[in-house]
Amino acid sequence: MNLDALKDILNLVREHELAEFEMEHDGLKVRIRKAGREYVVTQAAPAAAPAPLASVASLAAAAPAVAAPPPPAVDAGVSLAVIKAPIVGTLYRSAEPGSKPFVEVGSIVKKGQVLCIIEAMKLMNEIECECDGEIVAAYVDNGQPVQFGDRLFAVKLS
Amino acid sequence: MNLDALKDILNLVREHELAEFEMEHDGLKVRIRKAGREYVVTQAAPAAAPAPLASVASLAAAAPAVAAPPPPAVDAGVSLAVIKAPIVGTLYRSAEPGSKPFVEVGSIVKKGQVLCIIEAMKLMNEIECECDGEIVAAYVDNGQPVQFGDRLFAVKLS
Amino acid sequence: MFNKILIANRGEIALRIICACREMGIKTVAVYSQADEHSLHVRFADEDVCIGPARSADSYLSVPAIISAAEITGADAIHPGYGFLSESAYFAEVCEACHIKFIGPDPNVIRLLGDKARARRAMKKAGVPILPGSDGPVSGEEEAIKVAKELGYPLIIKAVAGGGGRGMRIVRNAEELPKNVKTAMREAEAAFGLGDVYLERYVEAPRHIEIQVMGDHHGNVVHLGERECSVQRRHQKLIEEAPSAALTDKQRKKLGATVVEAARAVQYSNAGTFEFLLDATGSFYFLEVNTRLQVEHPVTEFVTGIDIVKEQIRVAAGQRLSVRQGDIEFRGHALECRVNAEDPVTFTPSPGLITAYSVPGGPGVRVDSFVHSDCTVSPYYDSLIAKIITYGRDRNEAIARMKRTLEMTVIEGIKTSIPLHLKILNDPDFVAARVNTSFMERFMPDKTAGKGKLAESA
Amino acid sequence: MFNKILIANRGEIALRIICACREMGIKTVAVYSQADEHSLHVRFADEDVCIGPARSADSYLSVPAIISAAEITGADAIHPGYGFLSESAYFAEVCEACHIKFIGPDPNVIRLLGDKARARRAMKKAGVPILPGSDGPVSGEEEAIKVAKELGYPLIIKAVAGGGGRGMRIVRNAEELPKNVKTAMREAEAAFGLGDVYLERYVEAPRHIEIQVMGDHHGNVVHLGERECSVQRRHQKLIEEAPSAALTDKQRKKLGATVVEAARAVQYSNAGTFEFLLDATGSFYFLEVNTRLQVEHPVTEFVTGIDIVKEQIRVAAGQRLSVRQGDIEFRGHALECRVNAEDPVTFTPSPGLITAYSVPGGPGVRVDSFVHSDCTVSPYYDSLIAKIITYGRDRNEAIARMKRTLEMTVIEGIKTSIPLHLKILNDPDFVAARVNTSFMERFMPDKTAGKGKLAESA
Repeated sequence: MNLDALKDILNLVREHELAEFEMEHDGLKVRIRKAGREYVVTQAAPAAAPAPLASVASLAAAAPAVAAPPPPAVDAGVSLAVIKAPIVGTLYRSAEPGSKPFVEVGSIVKKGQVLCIIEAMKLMNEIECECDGEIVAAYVDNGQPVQFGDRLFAVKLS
Repeated sequence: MNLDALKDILNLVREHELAEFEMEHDGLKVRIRKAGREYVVTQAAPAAAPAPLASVASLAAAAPAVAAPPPPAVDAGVSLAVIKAPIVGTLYRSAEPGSKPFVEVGSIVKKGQVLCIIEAMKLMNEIECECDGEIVAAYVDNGQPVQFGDRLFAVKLS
Repeated sequence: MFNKILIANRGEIALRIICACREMGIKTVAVYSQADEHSLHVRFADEDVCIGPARSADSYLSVPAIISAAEITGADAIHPGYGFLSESAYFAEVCEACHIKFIGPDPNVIRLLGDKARARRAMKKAGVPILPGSDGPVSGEEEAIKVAKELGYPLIIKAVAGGGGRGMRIVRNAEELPKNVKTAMREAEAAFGLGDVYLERYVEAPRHIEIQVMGDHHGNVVHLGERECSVQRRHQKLIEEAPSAALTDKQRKKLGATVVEAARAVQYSNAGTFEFLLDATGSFYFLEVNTRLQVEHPVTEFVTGIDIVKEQIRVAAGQRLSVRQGDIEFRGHALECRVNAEDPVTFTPSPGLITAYSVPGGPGVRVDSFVHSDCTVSPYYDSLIAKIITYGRDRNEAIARMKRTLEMTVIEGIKTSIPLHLKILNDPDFVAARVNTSFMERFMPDKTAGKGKLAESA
Repeated sequence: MFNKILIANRGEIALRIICACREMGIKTVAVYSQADEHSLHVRFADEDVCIGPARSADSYLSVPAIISAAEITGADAIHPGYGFLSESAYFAEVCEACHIKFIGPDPNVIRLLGDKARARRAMKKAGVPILPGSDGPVSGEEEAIKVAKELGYPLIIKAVAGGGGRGMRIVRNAEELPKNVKTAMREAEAAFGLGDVYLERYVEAPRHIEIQVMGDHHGNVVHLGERECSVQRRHQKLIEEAPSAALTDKQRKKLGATVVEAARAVQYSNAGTFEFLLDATGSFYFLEVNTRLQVEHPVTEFVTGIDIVKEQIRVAAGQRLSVRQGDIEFRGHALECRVNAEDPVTFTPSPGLITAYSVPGGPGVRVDSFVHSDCTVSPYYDSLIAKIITYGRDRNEAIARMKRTLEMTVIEGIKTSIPLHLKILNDPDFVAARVNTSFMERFMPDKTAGKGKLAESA
């Protein structure tokens, strides 16, 4: 990630008047919080590489990068909501292979609208949006596994 | 120890213009430091009773009450020197049983004067004063064992 | 052999299973609730999956979450540990349906032995000594009165689906019977959704003796000797040992052979424990079968030298048992103390931050634990934080080692049961191995409270 | 039996001895230097005495300080551990003169076996195979040339008072001899105050095999089998094991019997270790006797089930050995890794604050250590911070356990030798037990540097 990319993100954050913005992609993690004036850019360790001799203390720090406040599947920021996986399984962005995704970044969504499907034990579980707004981020690609609590989408509340 | 005894000690400390005063007797430990305005009176745990489940951290705190800055047998305070045991052994305050002690509180001493004897491996080791001054405290009673580094006498430098 | 095993558990047993898998070169998947994300089992597994929030029902007890975790990670087997889903025939069936090997007995065996009345009948048929009682559930008061006349008093009413003392009632005379049958049925209905109860003769102050068995899918079954677990409080074992000082070699052989026969009769595979009561006259009575790994398996590992978890994995993968009965030698004596995060006097849980943790080494000491300095003991799960196991050439040496180990153990920040363990280890009756399931009562803050549910109607 | 034992040592071995004393109900006195005042051995002894400043010469090596500490505390015996004063005949004599029992062999036995030339003669007389060489010190160049003609090359020059490679020279041909004799004598004079040297045949890349013996004051001597300690760097052992894969049962019995005879011949009592070189043809050659407890004694404890430290205390108190040779059974295989606070590549010491410390449990793991989270490793003493010992039914299982144990060990804040141990454990030659005293060279950052003093003249 270069400085320009970071500037662009910061501009977007200002433009959209976001209180909080978080993005993770290819081991890079960006977290921006406006209220607390907290700007964080960390190079996250690749998920699959354990660090057997890192300290117990640093273990806590190296905990899953998605470490997030617990249960409610929707995290109400000042103006941003993050939709999290309520179950473990495989995520599908569209109803059938090859068909159009349920939503994409920029889609305007309504409460109750299906955002994606998580397959668990051969069952297709539709994940619905719990608020009205605009999709500003989609964290998980089609066909990828998700864990409980993983971030799926960010929605700018309208 | 009652309040009056404490007052007496504090008066002594003021009277002698001591920077630091430390005393341990029958499980009671008093530490007074004038410079840092630190007044401590603690009931020390009986030496023979181990506290098997105290924390490792508090272990450090529970370390021998005589924990003292290392080697030099004389600790130069602002106006006070503390003579410490240079060897392990049994302390004798006088040359022979029944005879007069080498020094007592209030004795005026000279550098090189014998303060006491420490017996180690049947050898009588004379412990000499390393400064001129007045004995203001004698920490160890006649016939008592001393460890390396134990405080023996406090000398107000003249 | 398996490529990747998912461990459907947490705490010390999850780490114990990771150790076995690593020794066998098998990859591991940890599952964890949000409360456990910083746990060592998550750190030392090759992969990990968050399966739900802190509440067990939504994470460690959630069959869909665990099966999904196995599917997204490609695990080909699941080790359930103890507790949670380890004795769920339903979970074992789902695993089977999903082509994931459940490391434990077959689902139908779990189901058979999980039903106390059916298990009793099967054991009786296989020649295992059982307590005189109704052969199956009683239909109600009238049948109970009829059965009780034959049995005599005291007797005990037990829920068919029982566990943990719920649905249990001790009855000392005929007058108390009708009321207690009703209460027990109501309790069983409330606790297990099944009101069926049965009657059995009640043994006063028995010893708790259990036999460890291992079976493979080739018809081989061996026993690994007995454990004595009489030191317990409200059915929670506190100190276990192997061998039991109460058994003669002859009894050990006989009981072992009986259990092996019975296990074979029900086509038992994998690890299991047959629990017995031993009364004052030296008679054994079948209690139940635990169709899983036990918390106290390390004492058996110490005296036999056999790694029970590795053996479980081997037989689940279709291999033969690595030992025959004749190869199994018992050597020395082992004790286990379950160190719980709880007040040693009042038994109230004591979760929180462990600020200092250190356990001494030396010969004959094993410590299975998941805690460390600066680790938080979660309030969501059971209070077991460490199993301290000691081994000696004889019982006295094992006890002396346990005492010095507990005395030199430092756990700060939370309260633990260690002071209670030390009291027990210094008790002359314990030292003389004069124990039974009532032994612990003398250490209870309030004796009537200590007797628990069983005492209420006594 | 003793009432109170003073432990003239520090670190893990002081704790190990405290464990043994507690198991036997004997009170303990810890001695410590000012650098160790917060050490666990001080905390867990019944009494403690500060005996001097950090420098060993003024504390742990100070005979008057330690004897005084024993006198003021009324200790009736002293356990010297290993290192420090453990092989000082003088210290043992002073103890005797002060009526304090020294837990070790008699002073005259320590003195005899501490003199390499005398020990060699005594062993030869007792029928122990020794390397061909000068029977005693050579007077100078001329005698050396004469002896060398009979011996042939390569040969090794050793200091009579030697140890740690000082005063040692390997000589590969006649031309190199005179110069090396002179250098070795000068080195020996400088290092030990005694310039006497002797010549021996030099064995290329031998295995290091040692036999553990135990004797009492009633003429009983037993051996507890062998240990293989070929994995060493500059005579510092890194990994030890029992049994050695290089010995047949027949060789084990024969060597054991020879050593027991020799120990009896010198009236050996208490614990001792007879070290041998094993050459490529299967011949053993006596090296030296360590008249004390060894660092690596736990591997022997694992395979025999015997507590060597408790046995030492028993025989020092005049009791008979608790076992006869016929009672000693060897079972399974044990490995020890010495975890040092040092850089695993450059071997430079790494003292400092340990910020996190955790070692896994599970079956077959023993950890003897004195460190814990938030503990400082002092720069004043040797770098050993933990001995990790694993046991398995066979060598492969012991290795697999060691690997998973080291992989799951967390030691933060300082560097440790664990990565080096893991490299060794994964080496195909190590796995196949193809090791000798040159094995470690392949792990050296700079091979010539790694060969140390011995290589300089080679």
